Amino acid sequence: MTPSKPDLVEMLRKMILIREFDLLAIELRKARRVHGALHPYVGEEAVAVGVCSVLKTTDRITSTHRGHGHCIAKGADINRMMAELFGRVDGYCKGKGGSMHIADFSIGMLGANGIVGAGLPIACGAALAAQLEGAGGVTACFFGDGATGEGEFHESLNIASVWKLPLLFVCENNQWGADNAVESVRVVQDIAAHANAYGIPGVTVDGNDVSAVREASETAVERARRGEGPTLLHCKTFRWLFHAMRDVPPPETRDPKVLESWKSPARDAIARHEGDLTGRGILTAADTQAMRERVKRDLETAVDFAEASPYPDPKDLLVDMFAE
Amino acid sequence: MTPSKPDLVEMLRKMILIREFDLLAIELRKARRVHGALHPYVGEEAVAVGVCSVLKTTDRITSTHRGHGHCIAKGADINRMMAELFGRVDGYCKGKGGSMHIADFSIGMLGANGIVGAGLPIACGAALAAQLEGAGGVTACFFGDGATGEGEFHESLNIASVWKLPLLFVCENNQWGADNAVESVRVVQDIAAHANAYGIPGVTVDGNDVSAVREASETAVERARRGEGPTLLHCKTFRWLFHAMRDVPPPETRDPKVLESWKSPARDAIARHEGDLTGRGILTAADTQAMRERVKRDLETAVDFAEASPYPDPKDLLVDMFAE
Amino acid sequence: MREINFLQALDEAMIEEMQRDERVFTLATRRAVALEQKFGDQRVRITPISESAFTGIGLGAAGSGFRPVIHWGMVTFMFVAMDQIVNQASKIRYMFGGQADFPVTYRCTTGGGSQVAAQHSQSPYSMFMHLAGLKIVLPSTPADAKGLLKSAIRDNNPVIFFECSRLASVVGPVPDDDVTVPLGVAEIKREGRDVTVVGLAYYVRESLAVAEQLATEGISVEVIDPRTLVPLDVETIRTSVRKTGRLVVVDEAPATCSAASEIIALVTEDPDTFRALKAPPQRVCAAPVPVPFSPPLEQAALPDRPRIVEAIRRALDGAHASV
Amino acid sequence: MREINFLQALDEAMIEEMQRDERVFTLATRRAVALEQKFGDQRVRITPISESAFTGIGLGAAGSGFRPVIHWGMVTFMFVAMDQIVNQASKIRYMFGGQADFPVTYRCTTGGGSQVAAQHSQSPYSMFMHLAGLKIVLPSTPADAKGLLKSAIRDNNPVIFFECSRLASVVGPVPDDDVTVPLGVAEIKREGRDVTVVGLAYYVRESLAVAEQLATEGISVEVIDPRTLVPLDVETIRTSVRKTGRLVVVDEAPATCSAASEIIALVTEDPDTFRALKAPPQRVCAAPVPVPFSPPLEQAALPDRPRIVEAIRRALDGAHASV
Ligand SMILES: Cc1ncc(C[n+]2csc(CCOP(=O)(O)OP(=O)(O)O)c2C)c(N)n1
Ligand SMILES: Cc1ncc(C[n+]2csc(CCOP(=O)(O)OP(=O)(O)O)c2C)c(N)n1
Ligand SMILES: [Mg+2]
Ligand SMILES: [Mg+2]
Repeated sequence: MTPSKPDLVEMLRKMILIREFDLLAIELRKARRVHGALHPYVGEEAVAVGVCSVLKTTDRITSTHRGHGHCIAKGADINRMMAELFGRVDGYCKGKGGSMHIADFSIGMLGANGIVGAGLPIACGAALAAQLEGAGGVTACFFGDGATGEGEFHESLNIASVWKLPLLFVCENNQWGADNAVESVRVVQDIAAHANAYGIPGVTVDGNDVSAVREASETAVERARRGEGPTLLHCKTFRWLFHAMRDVPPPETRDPKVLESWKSPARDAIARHEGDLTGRGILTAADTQAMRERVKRDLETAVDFAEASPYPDPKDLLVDMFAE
Repeated sequence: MTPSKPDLVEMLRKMILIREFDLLAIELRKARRVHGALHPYVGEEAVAVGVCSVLKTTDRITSTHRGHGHCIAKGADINRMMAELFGRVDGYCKGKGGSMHIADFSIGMLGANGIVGAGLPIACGAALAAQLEGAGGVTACFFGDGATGEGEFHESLNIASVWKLPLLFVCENNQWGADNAVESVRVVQDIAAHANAYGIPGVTVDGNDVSAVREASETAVERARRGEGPTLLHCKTFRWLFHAMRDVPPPETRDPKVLESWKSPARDAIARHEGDLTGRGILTAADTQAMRERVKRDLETAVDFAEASPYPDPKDLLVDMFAE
Repeated sequence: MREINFLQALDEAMIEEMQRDERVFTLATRRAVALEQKFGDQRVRITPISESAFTGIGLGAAGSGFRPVIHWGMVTFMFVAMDQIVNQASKIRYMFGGQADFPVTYRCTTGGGSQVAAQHSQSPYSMFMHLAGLKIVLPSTPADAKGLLKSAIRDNNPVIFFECSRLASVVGPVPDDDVTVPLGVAEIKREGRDVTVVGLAYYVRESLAVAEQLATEGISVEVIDPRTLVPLDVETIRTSVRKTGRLVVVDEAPATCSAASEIIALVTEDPDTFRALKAPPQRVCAAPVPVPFSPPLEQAALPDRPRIVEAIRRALDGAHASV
Repeated sequence: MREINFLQALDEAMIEEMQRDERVFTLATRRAVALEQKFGDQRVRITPISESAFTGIGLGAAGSGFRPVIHWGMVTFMFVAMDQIVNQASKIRYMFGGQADFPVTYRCTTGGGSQVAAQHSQSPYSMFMHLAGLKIVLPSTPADAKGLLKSAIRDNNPVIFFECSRLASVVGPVPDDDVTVPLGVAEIKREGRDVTVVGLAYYVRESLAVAEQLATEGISVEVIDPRTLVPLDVETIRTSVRKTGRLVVVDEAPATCSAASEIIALVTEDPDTFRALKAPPQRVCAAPVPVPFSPPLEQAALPDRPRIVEAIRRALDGAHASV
């Protein structure tokens, strides 16, 4: 089904919001206003946005250590996300989780995760729940190319295929796992090739083409809703920035030519989608300009919201441990 | 390379010895003369014997919970194996290990293992050692169809393929993982299909044809010795008896027709190899008769050896914990 | 009251809880035939041998409104799934700020004594106690097994339910109506004056047998079964020790960083209980080795009645010594 | 003596041991550029993110004549490989009757204090201490880090080498010749009369700072660093407690079933030391929660100097109280 114009516009807005959110977070981290480790999603926005654009609020996702994009794409509130980075009580986790543990169960975002591969089994569980509910719900789990080295990748593909779970395995192949090029940790570069051994569809798409990601996701989601089981979706994209930062961003060690080419308007997911919408007359340059200003204002509001929120009271240290 | 006549004869002897060893162990266990849990290898003899027939003593293997066949095929001493089942000091593990933990590092048998899948990484380590030694050594790891559900199956295939480890992944597909038919735990029944995603050869063979297993193993071993990396060898066989027994063998719950057909001379690995050797005039019926009697005598000797060996002295409880 | 064995009691709890709440389902690599016939293969699922996956599945389904009961088989096998317990189950609620509950129960068998050697004879409860965020159950009677499993399944948190293998065939009275046993309440299985013995699982029975024997010598032993290790009913233990002045803890895990170590620390760091101590507290635990296969070695490795008696006598002598 | 930091000391140990013995090689998911340039990518290998596999690989290679040093990164990540440690590494030599040695060293970082929240701030040493069969190292100074890593690599058993993150940049004197520090020998980092403080890793430094501060009040604190948790030099600790009559253990792991619990149990169950105790032993450990992200919460969760001081004062008051 071709997406409606409002959908296409919203996809662009979310991609811009994700990018600006992470660029701002980096500045805030450098200024020591937010804490802990940051894993920017810059350059990979089309994957989260394309996949989540075909999910309902009641559908569920699991995320990774690089989770801000998944949160925003699934519809999380940037005020509460920002407050979490600031470690404040109005953050999604009341300041207990931080960047690597943002979750919003009310919109089916079952959490970022600091453990590579650990989200896949949890996603299988959410998909099993949807299957038992029988209401046609689906789950998408995001994971990186590096995560394909973990056993949970295989175990989850196998169980999901045996039980025909309504599940999208979304591999974000951004070419790097921390300092390691994907070529150095696997022989076969087409990650979709794993699907054959489980008897499920394996699809490779241009992860910087949000419409292509959306289309492939739609096919997989419809299949899952029909009860026909999971799909392995391999999205080829690129990590523009460093793997992770603490107090200061680490130096870039990758080939500048490769970086340049990925950042060029011809490959940048945002530039491409924006060009597409303006080219088709759905948006004017003025519209996208306004959109960008709106995003900036929303982010300023988020920072104000976060800073207005108090730090948790140390005497609440033991709160939230056990449910009644 | 076509095996020499002595090799072919030795393969038959070892298959018979493995079968008789396990049938005897069951009787000894029923009589409470040996202890713990037993996992008989009866029906699967051609896999261990075919693979190990192309390995040198300096090559290494890892085994499973169903390890007696692997030990004998690699050249272990049945006296010390039997003494281990009896829990005596002259057993391979001085009585500390029992059936599930027999090992003989002096012949490259790195141990049975009570944990499904756990032998694969250990085998990768032995293969890495061989690669670093640079003397052309290879390692074979045996694992079941059920073990293909474990993450270590995938992790090991991936690392071995990336590093081109001199390794044979030998999947003993005996159709069952404890009470579960292999069809109930995976969608694709050709386990060799996994190989593609790692860029390594995946070969499926009749696991009840010892010559076919030997031939496929030889190809894989030569490839490994040449430094070209691992092979996934999928051997289709069948578990004749129960999965495991403690004090009494559990009742058989599988389809009797299927059992019958696997046990028929047309499919039984021993009957087939024996028929082949007699048919080709390499052995006479009298020869095989003598061979069987010899095996029986050797096993009686093993039981005498075991019973003559004392139980460990409780005051040695703490011995063998740490190396100097 | 009718008598059934430990396993039957656990099966009854499963059936009753699955009848009571259709959000309860169970996963295992081993068939539970009766249960499957009753509730079908959707709610009683066989899984591939993929502990990491189905342990995480329990968590994901629990976070999505279900109440999974995951059976690992032996505790041994769960270690391939340890990440899902250490980094996910024990932390997930707190690190997400309490926004969701995770009512999942993980069952497994523990313990030695049946010649299955190092890997299949483990009792590693303390490794899970150390992880703030899990409830931990360890019953010693059929009635407690049933009542505690019901409470575990109804609890809104991840619970690890340990089932001592040597108790499987033990028979005892079990009420046939819907009786739960609360988590966090120890039981004084036998009252006594002279020494407090805290036993775990199989060693509650052994401690009771020893108490019976020593009674004939006029030694009065109080036997306490914590029943749950998290929450741990430390007050019942401290109160007893303040009365007897002597403590012996009996368990088949190795002593180092064990539940026994913790109980001794909790007792001695409490000022009133510390002052009431008349003798050094004693641990009767497994030898610091993987459980060996050979019967005489295995027997030497695990606690037994003579060693419990010795420890009690040491505690009583200690009394004089420490005057 | 020249001064270098904790990480530099560890790097030196790696370089020297790889030069000394060509059977030493190392695996990690993270590049060690200097080491790789020196020894090449065969002996300094990058692995896929497959902890189960490369943890088992260490064992298989060790059993085949090599001396692997496996770096897990954070201890957090090793839990996906826990089976290879619990069911293989800790048991493999004993259950095979001692027929082979497994000289493998597993390195990882531990601890909180840098706002990386629940999963990335753990100190689970006690979970490994409980497993009979592993040696466990936890250094607190650059010199000990270097000397102990050398001993770990030369040891013929599986060793887990914990590196406290907050010590990474700490600078101290390190001898530049080949000096090893033996496993199993604690060090009295400061002598004192009134109270024994056993600190672990980062909290050795904090305890020393507190000792300095309390000295001005005339309180004499003895500070002991066990340096290795297995083997644990319990005699040095007991001797100190017999002298001071008071014990405080400081560590950033949660208290339950911790190394601190074990040290208290080992001290109190020894008759002579028990009799010498003038006050209840004290634990200063992390709050029983996953380490929270927000700075004020994280600070509240972890031990700090004021809490160490309080515990020492409680121990000293306890003295009067218990007369
Ligand atoms: C089990 C585990 N091992 C190692 C790490 C450390 N680590 C964090 S992110 C990362 C790289 C992950 O690469 P990939 O899956 O491609 O995701 P990306 O960072 O590229 O988004 C590693 C090794 C971890 N978090 N968890
Ligand atoms: C990690 C783990 N999970 C579960 C078990 C229990 N178990 C022992 S053998 C077995 C079946 C294994 O099937 P397969 O791999 O096909 O080997 P087979 O027994 O058929 O030779 C199971 C589930 C185990 N030993 N280890
Ligand atoms: Mg990546
Ligand atoms: Mg099988």
